[in-house]
Amino acid sequence: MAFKEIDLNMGPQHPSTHGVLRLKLAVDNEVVLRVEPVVGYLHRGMEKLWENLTYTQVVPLTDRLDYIASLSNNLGYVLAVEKLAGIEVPRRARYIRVVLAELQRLASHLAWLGFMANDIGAMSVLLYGFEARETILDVFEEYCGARLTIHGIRIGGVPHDLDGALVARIRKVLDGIPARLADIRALLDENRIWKGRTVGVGTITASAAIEYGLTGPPLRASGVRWDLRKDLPYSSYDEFDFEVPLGRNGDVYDRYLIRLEEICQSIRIVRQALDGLPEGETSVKVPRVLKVAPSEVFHTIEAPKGVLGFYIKSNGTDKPERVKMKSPSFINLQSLEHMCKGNLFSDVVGILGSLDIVLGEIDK
Amino acid sequence: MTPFVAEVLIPVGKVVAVILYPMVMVVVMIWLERRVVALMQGRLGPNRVGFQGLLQPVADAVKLFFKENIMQRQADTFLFNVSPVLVMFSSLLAFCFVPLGEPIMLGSYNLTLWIAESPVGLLIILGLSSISVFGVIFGGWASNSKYPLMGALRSVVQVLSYEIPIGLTVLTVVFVARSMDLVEIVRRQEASGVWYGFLMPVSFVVFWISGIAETNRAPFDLPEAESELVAGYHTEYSGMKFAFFYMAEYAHMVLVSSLVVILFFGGWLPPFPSVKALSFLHAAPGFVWYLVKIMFFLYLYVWIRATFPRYRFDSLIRLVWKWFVPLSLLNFLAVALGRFLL
Amino acid sequence: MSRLKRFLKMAFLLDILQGLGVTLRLYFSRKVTVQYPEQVQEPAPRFRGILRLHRDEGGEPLCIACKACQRACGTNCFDIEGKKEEGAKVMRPVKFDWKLDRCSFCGFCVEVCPTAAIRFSREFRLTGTGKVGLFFRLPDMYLAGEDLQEHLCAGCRRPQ
Amino acid sequence: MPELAADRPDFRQALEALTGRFPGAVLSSGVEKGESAVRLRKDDLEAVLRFLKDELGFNVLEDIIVLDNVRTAAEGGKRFSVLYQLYRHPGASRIRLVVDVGDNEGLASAVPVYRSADWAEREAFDMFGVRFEGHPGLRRIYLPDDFEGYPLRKDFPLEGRDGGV
Repeated sequence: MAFKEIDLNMGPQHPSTHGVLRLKLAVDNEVVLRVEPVVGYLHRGMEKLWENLTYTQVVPLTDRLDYIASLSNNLGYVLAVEKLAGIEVPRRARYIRVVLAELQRLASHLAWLGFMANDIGAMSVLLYGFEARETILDVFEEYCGARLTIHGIRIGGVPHDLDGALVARIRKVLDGIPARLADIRALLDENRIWKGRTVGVGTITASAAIEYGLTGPPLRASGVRWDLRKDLPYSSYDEFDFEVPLGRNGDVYDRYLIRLEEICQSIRIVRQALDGLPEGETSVKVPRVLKVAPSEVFHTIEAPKGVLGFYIKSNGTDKPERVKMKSPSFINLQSLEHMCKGNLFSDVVGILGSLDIVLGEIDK
Repeated sequence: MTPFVAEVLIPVGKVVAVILYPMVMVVVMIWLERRVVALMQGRLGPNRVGFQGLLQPVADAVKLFFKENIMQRQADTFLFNVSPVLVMFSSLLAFCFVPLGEPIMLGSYNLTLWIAESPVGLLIILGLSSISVFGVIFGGWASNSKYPLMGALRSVVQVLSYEIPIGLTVLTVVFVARSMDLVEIVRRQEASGVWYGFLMPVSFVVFWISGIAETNRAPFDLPEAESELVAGYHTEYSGMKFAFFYMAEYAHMVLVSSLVVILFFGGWLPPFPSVKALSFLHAAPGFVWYLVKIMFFLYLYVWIRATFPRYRFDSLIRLVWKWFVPLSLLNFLAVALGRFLL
Repeated sequence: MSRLKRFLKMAFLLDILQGLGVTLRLYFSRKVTVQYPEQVQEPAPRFRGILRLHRDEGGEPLCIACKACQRACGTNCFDIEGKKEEGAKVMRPVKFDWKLDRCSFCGFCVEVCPTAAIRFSREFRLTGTGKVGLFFRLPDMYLAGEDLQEHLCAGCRRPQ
Repeated sequence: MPELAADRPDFRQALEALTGRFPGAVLSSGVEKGESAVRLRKDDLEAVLRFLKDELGFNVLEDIIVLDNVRTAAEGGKRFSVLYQLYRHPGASRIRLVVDVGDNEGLASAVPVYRSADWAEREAFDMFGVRFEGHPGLRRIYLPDDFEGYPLRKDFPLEGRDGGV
């Protein structure tokens, strides 16, 4: 009987592609032979828009890139502009930015935890993860009025100050998360079905991970110690002490454990930042029409999904000449085929979930 | 008791009752599942339609009834339409052999709370439950699209391989009760004073887990895995045909729960028969006890669904061939030795 | 030793029972559902709801049609025309068109407005039934509460 | 004025190794805002990339950025300049290679050296029309395959062509 390979279409409308992604799968009775991701369904031409907006007007647009972690996009772009224009941000603003960025990392990882568990079948974990995430979104709403597309970081500093009540509320939220996390870990960590679905699935070695340009938790799961908050510290990250969790065999289970550990580390960072919150201004005076001398800069930060980079070239006017965004999900998605080859069809869902990609950031 | 009533009215009444019984249980199950899973996830679940959402299943049924019945142009019309009926038919028919309680004396007439009692009742139920597999296969294959086809293929392998441990564990019960007649099995448990679930715990556990796999539920719901196969074998179905599949799955769950209750937990027998202090429990008729036990197992179904992730296909099959089949064989051996020695 | 312990744990389904224990405990835990139409969760004081124009105590509109917001807006939602009446000290907007469907709630206009005429309200029920409802003229910028909902559903064909 | 290349030790050492190995390749180099950039001749690109990766340990190609200098290019100057952001791990140092490419000139693909260049080059082709020879499957990544024109070019209208796809 001639061997006939089914080519299967997963997406763009599919329950577990985290947005509008289409996977062209060549499948031999559940065993995956080839995976070809097709992207572009959410392409809004961000980079073209950015060339026709002033530096400050671009910030709300960066919210819509990785809409699960919009504050990190704000931070990435704003730091690049500040480096380009040579703006020095007061220390209190840098601490508040660290608090916001790490809270955003918590919210992003909790959303990822819910999505991935739901893809592999543990539907209750989706609700537990999102319930914990809601408490963090309430803090963002309290701080600057928005929950998802937050636009909570401006060029030159932060729009509002962290007053006593808000700091107390953040501490209460931070105390609540470990308890909720313990429930989820009790449900999943040692569960034989969960381990059966994740241990040894979608493995990638350290050298292959670097070859594919993988960054963020998927790379650290293969044992590569690369965290920009430690290697190229920005926004006074070097003043906090936290560990960088590493995995051993780079499979879906390690990526799961690493992100859980990163949640604990982020809680530590936010606590240290709140304890050591220096006095001072929350932002420096930036001219309303910001003109930047012709120059170029490529600045990267450690976003929840991986290394998020912004290349900005200025031409002396108030509008950037060119803004290019280096998206972690865009690069991480390229290694999906390498990880899925030989695994079963249902693993593609688990591996895609473990990569934690967001299509807004991929398609720009 | 005129012959007309005894010969015509009561049997017809009983048949209608047996058809209505799973329907009512399905409605209860739909509501129970949505509420319990919701409460376990920290939310309230349906509470708008009717008191505490009790009319939600009715609302679903009405919605599905008025939904358009879409069928793929290339679908194989005959098989596409026949498979929901097949699935529904086999589940409902099996309920005829399920004894619900002690026969009641109506004057001189002995009203038996089941339709048919045959010496091979258990075998018939198992046979019927594997007919529903045909419905799933034809449904998935006739939809002529890739996801349902994969759902159907998965369901074939899963249900067939899980029938072996079910068969073996049922064999141990039949072996001890020396008969395949369900009523007889319950009577034997009453006579021996101990329920087979406690006598042979391994059989009970293996039967229960294989029963979950048999009905494509919770950790074994690969044939209809939402996050992988969109909706598995019933992706292409809509309207009342989809409702048939939906109801059949719940009816099948009720069937497996009642099997577990009858085989391992003494059908309609009140618990702790020998303890004098709890004799007030005997006051409630057998049927109520039967219902209480079934509700516990149905609750367990939903509880497991809310807790566990989904098995992957190969670990599912490895589980049955490497663990359940040898385990049930050894268990059968142990039971045989036990009976021989005692 | 750990191999035996692991085998025993697996044999007696310990991880399964632990999982069931967690869901059972959460079965009796506090429920977080907010019954939306009946219970409304009050948004935070700084919540960025729909933009509203404001009047000073004397009922005079604060807006002086300086078009700072029009320039600051990244998605050009504003279209403002101002006119200076004789004898009036300050210019007043004659035309103030604002497209809600283009607004990304970024807040630049609120920051840049010299007289704090335009501010975020805490109204988050912004669903309309047509593009007509999402287009605001000068008088509509002062609507709030029920008549704002009225305006949003302007294009609706269903009889009220 | 970009600082002199001399004051960035790791960059100076990389630059010397580079000019030593490829005499004519380096057209200019400089450090600006703490970032080192080297302008290369087009045809030495692949050899330099391989050299940087194997000998100097720049094992990650972070991003490929294309600039359309149609307005700013001097007379006769090349229209596009393609920038390669390289990163060395461990060691956390960065280098940017700049290569100028004419309007319909091709450019050697970096995929044989860095696997992560695959989609980056497809995006560059999709947005600017820069052709990369040797790329395993150079086709559009975002826009539908039958879309004419390259949107990120400066002469492509912001609001798009009316009646466009």
